[in-house]
Amino acid sequence: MQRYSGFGLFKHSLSHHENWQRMWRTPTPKKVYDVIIVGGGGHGLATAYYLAKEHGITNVAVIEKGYLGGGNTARNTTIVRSNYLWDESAHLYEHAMKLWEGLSQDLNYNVMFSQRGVYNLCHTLQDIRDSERRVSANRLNGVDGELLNTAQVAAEIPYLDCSKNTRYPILGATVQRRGGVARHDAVAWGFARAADALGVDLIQQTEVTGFRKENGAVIGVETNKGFIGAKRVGVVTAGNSGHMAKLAGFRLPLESHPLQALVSEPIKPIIDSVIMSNAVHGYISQSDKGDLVIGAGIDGWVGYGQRGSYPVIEHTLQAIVEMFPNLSRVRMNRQWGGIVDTSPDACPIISKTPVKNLFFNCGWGTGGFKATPGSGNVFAASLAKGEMHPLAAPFSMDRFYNGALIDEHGAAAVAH
Amino acid sequence: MSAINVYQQNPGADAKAQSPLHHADLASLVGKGRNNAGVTLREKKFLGHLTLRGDGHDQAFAGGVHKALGLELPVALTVVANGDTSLQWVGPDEWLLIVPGGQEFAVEQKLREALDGQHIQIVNVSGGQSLLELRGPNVREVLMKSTSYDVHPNNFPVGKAVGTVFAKSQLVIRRTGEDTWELVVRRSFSDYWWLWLQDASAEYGLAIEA
Amino acid sequence: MSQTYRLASGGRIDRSKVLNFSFNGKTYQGYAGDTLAAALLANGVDIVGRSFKYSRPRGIIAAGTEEPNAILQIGSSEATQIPNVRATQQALYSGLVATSTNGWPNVNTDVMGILGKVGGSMMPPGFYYKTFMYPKSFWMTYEKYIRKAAGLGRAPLQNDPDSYDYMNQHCDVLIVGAGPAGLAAALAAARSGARVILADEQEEFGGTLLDTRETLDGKPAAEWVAAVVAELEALPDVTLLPRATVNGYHDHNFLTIHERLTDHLGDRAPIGQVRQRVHRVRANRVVLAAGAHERPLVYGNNDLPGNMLAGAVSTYVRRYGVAPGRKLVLSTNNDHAYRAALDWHDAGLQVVAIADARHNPRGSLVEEARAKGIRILTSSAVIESRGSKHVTGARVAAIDTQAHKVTSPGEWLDCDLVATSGGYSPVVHLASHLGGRPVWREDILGFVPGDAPQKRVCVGGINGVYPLADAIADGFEGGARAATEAGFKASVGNVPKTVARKEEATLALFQVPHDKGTARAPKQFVDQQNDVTAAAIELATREGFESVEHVKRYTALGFGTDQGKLGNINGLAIAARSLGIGIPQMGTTMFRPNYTPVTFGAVAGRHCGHLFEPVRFTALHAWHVKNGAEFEDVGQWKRPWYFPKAGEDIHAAVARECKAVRDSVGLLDASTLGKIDIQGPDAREFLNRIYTNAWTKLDVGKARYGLMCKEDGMVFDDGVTACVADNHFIMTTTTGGAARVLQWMELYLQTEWPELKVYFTSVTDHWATMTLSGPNSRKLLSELTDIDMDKEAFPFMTWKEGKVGGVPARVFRISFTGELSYEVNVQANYAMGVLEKIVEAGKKYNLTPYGTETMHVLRAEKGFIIVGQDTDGSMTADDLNMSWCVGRNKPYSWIGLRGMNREDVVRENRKQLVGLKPVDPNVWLPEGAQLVFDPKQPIPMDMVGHVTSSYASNSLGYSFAMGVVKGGLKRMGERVYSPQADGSVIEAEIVSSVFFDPKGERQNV
Amino acid sequence: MLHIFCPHCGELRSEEEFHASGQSHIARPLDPASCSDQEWGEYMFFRDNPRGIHHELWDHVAGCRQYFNVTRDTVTYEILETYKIGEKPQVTAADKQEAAPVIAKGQGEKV
Repeated sequence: MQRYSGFGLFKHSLSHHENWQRMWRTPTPKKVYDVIIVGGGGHGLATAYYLAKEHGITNVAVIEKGYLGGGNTARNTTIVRSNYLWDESAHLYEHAMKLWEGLSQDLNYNVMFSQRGVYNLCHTLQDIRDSERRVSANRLNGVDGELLNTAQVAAEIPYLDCSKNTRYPILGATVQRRGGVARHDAVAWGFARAADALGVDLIQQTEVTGFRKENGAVIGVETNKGFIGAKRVGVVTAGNSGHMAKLAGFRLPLESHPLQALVSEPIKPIIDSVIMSNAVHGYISQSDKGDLVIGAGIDGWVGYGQRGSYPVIEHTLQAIVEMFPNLSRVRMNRQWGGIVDTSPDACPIISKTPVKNLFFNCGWGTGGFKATPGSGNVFAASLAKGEMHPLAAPFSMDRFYNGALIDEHGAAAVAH
Repeated sequence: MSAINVYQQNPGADAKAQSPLHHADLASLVGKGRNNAGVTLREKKFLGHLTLRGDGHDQAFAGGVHKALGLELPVALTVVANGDTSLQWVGPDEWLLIVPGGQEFAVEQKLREALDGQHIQIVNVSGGQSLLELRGPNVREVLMKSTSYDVHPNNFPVGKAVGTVFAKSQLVIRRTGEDTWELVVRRSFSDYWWLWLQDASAEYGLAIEA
Repeated sequence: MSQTYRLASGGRIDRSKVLNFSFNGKTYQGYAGDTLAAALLANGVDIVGRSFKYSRPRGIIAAGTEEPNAILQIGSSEATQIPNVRATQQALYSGLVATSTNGWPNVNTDVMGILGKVGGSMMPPGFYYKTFMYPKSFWMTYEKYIRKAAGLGRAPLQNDPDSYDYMNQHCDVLIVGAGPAGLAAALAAARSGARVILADEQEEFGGTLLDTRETLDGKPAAEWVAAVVAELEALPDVTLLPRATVNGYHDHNFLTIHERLTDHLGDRAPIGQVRQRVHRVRANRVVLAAGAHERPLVYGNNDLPGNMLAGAVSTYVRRYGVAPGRKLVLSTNNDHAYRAALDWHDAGLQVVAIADARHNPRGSLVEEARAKGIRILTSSAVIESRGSKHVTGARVAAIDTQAHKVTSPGEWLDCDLVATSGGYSPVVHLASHLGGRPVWREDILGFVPGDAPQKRVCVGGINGVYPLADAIADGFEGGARAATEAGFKASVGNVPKTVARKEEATLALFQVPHDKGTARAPKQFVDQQNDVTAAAIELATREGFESVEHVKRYTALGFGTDQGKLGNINGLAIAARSLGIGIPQMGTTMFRPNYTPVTFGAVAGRHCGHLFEPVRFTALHAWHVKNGAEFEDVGQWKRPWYFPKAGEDIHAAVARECKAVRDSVGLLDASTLGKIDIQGPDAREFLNRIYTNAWTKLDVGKARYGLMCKEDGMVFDDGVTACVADNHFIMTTTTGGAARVLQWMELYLQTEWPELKVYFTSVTDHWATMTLSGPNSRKLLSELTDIDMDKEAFPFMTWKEGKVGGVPARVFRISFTGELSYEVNVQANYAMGVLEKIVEAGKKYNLTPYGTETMHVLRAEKGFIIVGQDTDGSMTADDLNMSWCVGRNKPYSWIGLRGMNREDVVRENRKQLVGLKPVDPNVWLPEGAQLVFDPKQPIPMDMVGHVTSSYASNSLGYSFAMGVVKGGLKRMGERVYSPQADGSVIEAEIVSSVFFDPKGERQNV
Repeated sequence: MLHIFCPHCGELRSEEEFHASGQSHIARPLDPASCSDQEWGEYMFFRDNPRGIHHELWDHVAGCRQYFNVTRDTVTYEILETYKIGEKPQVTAADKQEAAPVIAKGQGEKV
């Protein structure tokens, strides 16, 4: 792998950048792989990378129906945090957070992970209780978190309307200072390049159309370009998980909903951190390019169209203007939608399935991006050993039968 | 004891009463504001409001209603009136009956008598809602700012009544005349509507009638 | 000197109205009818900005919405700043203040420009992915500087003084674009009687007809426009919206139009006027007549001020009477662009030469140019321009487009304006917002809208129908078809006569070859706003970015505020050539709203500030305000939180209120609780199915507390329901749960159990509820009512009818405080009168109004739960120690029963609700604090529960709390610990959650 | 924003008036006690979530307060029919496969 550095950049500038290598190959699929990952998004590419790097399994293919990182990886608002309420999720996301903190160097690819701090605003007394509960749990789990009062919030977030005149006055906020944002495309490309360098085949423009089974175990995948054999298959196809499960012959406790987001025109820096509000219902950050990156909740119905309904956009900008009245004259440049697989308890499913040797990693809802390295890491370990990694075990599909849900919206109601 | 508790809840005209928009003191605003206002607002307060539930497909039900009120059961999205009494379709098994204030108890009794033996519900909701009448050449524009329902006369003839969204909440819009409309508002939301309507009609001018 | 570049005559401007404006601190003059861009050009302003990556000087390149460079800051005061306004779309008004958004110290002498020249070579696409990684801790520092360079304009630092609103529109036919095709379509549709909306983004209708050389019926085209507009205006059901951009095409023919009502008058709307309005349109049929955008050719230094689209040159000359230069060179691959040279020539200006990439062009416009003696170089193109801050020359050379090679050394022509045209791209954005992929047409070298399920018709330039008469005919036909499909009898109109012309095909040329090759040639810009060059696109494909979305994302092509209106097709073509595939194989990126940027405030509409969301008030609200209440938001309601007296803080007020209730009597407004009137012979059965406990035997006159669960067995609401007659119940729900519970009950009734004979009607707003609580409540109420208040006659958990304060009431003897309590319900219109009588009579009992905070303390002393505070959607009745409220033997398998019997839900050691008594009676456990058994264990700690409610109680003399603890019900007397953020640990004893009057003697009096 | 034909009001209304309530035709087991944990979990949580034809439950909350069924394509968002509770869909995924392309029938018509 051609190593990236500032010096390398200078060297290449002398040859007018004509000699940069490809970031990844375009391989012809082999007949059989040790592991096939279905889905070339961030999570799938991370899985392949950690399989090769940490488990020495390099006879791996990632099969992607479109282009790498073209699903939700390319469509999310890039927030990274780990301040989840319940132990199971806090441990999983904190595992991811620790990987984020060294990811650029590990991949030799700058994913621009920027720990600008993530604030969750409190507008009601119950918000304060829930926040204290979450911050207290975070602290005892080794996850950083603070609960701020209104005056502290006002001092830390300029232009946020902390007056008593708003419809739902701000009573405080939690902050995770290690949280922040990253460059979404770079995460996919960085993992792809690093995985490719370790020998993983990244097979784009190839759609999985079925799973071939023998004696209840998967032995490979049918694709629009032919059959590819595999000893184990991991499916990481956010927005398409239900469809993949159907092909494999079972159902999932998931619904796929549109999740919309929007950006403003680029403006000079004015929002320095990530600010989210559940009660008013919107969140905002500002990219390095100057775009305000804004999102809110999901549309209420199943939709695979990568678009949702316009009122969601209206409500979102009403929330933003309510929080930051000075942004009213800024203009929305572009809106878009992703497809999020929502689970009943707002937690992912990282699980074995009724089909032997077929593993699913799905149901990340609105919050998958932040977990990317952690999700790939524990899923790779699970695929390598054939047993779920301890951090992944609580996220088994079984919980929807026995009732051991990890209800993240029930308690903390933090959407992202 | 009867299977249903029917209760005279109205203390009579002597008791102190406050309509949902009492706090706005509309009376003090009469005659103020722009001449030739595009919108004129009036609160039609202290009327008797009854929710009537029953099986609209059952002839006996329609017959009983007719017997008690002298009104045909209105079909979907319509309101029928007889003097000061109006009956509006709300849903396939739900109607809103509005009678002059103070008559709600007697009318409920009359209806119950006429519908005796049928599975119905009649609920006095007079304290919980009120009518706002909007009149004038610009009411349509105000409604267009407020609801995604089509209020063009082609789609909304006189006599039509629809439950729909209105700003950030929901209410019933009834068209009672060429340029006269009624909003059926819930008491707890009435201040919001009052603020909203003032704002939406500002550019056309708003006049208040008592 | 003023307006040096203004032509002596011509244009649609009003020369009698001189308007002063300022740009970068300098005052200039323009005319009414100018755009800001036209006025700047008239004054010879070349440089309007600096590019964000390389800091290169940039000038105006277009005359419309596709402009990538002239993105200015506008605003004469802090509060009215508007970032990123396209000078080409901003009407000039008197007093307009504009500034460039980049460049330091100013756009003319920009220090960063030097850096751009030196460092630029180190900034290929994706350079930031390849560096700034080491040392690890430095990224945030690097980023600080990167962010400083980011962005175009700036947000105001003060709140917006303007307002915005919505207008919900419905129409039979919405026509997007009022150019020749759109006007014709509108006419055909409107004449049929259909409801028509015609919207156009420009200041006036007409589109290209406002600056065309062509005549209609032998008269200037603008006369036809005026006649059409006049006819449309006279029709009753036609809505004409100029200055209104259709920005989004959403599902089921819902479109949004952004109308700028006052932006042409000033940066702040006149008092009483709305600045901008969003029309939310539901259209039966949509006619897309959005036209086409001219593409520039991509050649060396094509970003230097003085390079301009050919069509823009015509527009400035003919519409605004401005010549953006003196000596013109035109570089084209098509006939249509010859207009620019002809218009220039007709204005008495010098056309140095026309470079036509085609071999032997013979079209009518070409011949017209030849006839005027204009020099035409065929098989040639401008391959680069030169100049430090403005074009001083253009190098024209012979090229071989097939081999992508320069075939002659060429010559440098002196000029100060290079007009460029690479053909036309239909504006397919709106047609593609719903995912319909556009289709490449080789004959017009452009993408046209593909098939789509939407009920829409595309007419004119968007279809690649460019000749004027054809576009008008297409518009008539499409407008008539749309109206017919919408149910009207429509016919086409008469197409006005135009001069017949021979027009030859456009040659496929996007990037002009350069003798040095792409990577080493002077920068050839594809997307000027994002500083994306042809070399960058080639590099992206070389590095493996082969999909169009990858190329876009890696290079930032098309990510600007213009969303690549000029650059995208050129970028695609360059990537396709680099990959050795065709443009159709390459495909386009996704098109998403907005077509052009829309003000946040306009999208938000009036739903801001005091109209952000409804505020709900009870019938007694005015009294609370008068008595100094502080309010708490509970759902949309404002509920009194506490009633402080002068000098009291919340603690003092709550302590006083609590004491008053325990010692004498308090008054609570409980009107916000959800109330549902339930009638029908199956009412009881229904209650049995949706409550966890049994209702079969509840006698008329009695009331009962009930819990509701979802199918998973987790508690989701609670409340008291009273039997008011055999088939008639009044249910209460939590304040926040009212609507949710009713909807949920209807769901089961309508979809699961339609055979049950029962109806529900909300009476939340109908009844006002006043709770009198405390040992003196009976005495007080007795003074006001005709109800027999005797303890035997009116026992606990029953209700009575009677008059209170002369008003018919239903009084429920139930208690949420543990004290003797009565809830008085009266028809809400009469509540204030009753309240006043109660307050008057209560004076001698020190009747004290109390709010939610006191209510919370008093109920917690009794161990009563608040759903949503002591529960979180993961708690069963058993977890809450409320098994007494679960009718496990009811015949019907009620909602929640099966769910609460699942493996994990019947597990031992679940978290259970208990009382918590801090060992130090003066220490308050924070609500939400986590609990552990061993505070000395290392992190991550094993958390065993948390505090749900916590208070400093004055009745008890010690602070106390409720919380959930693993296996807590079997751990009475054991200790739990709560490690705090400051390092301290609060120790508490697990106790019964009933702290006060455990035998219930106080309410049994 | 979707445009939904309410079979009770007999009109097309904007999505804002409605509340989507998930997949329809999921009958509550008649004897929950006899269900295994797995069966009960399937009833509560597992859904078809199809790409394509989907039968779903909507509530006309701002209008007639009635629940009804919608057959909608989850990819194109086209509504193919709406019908009352207790009625059967006229358009199903099976039909769609046999007779592709299906002409959108029923949007805006009573079924």
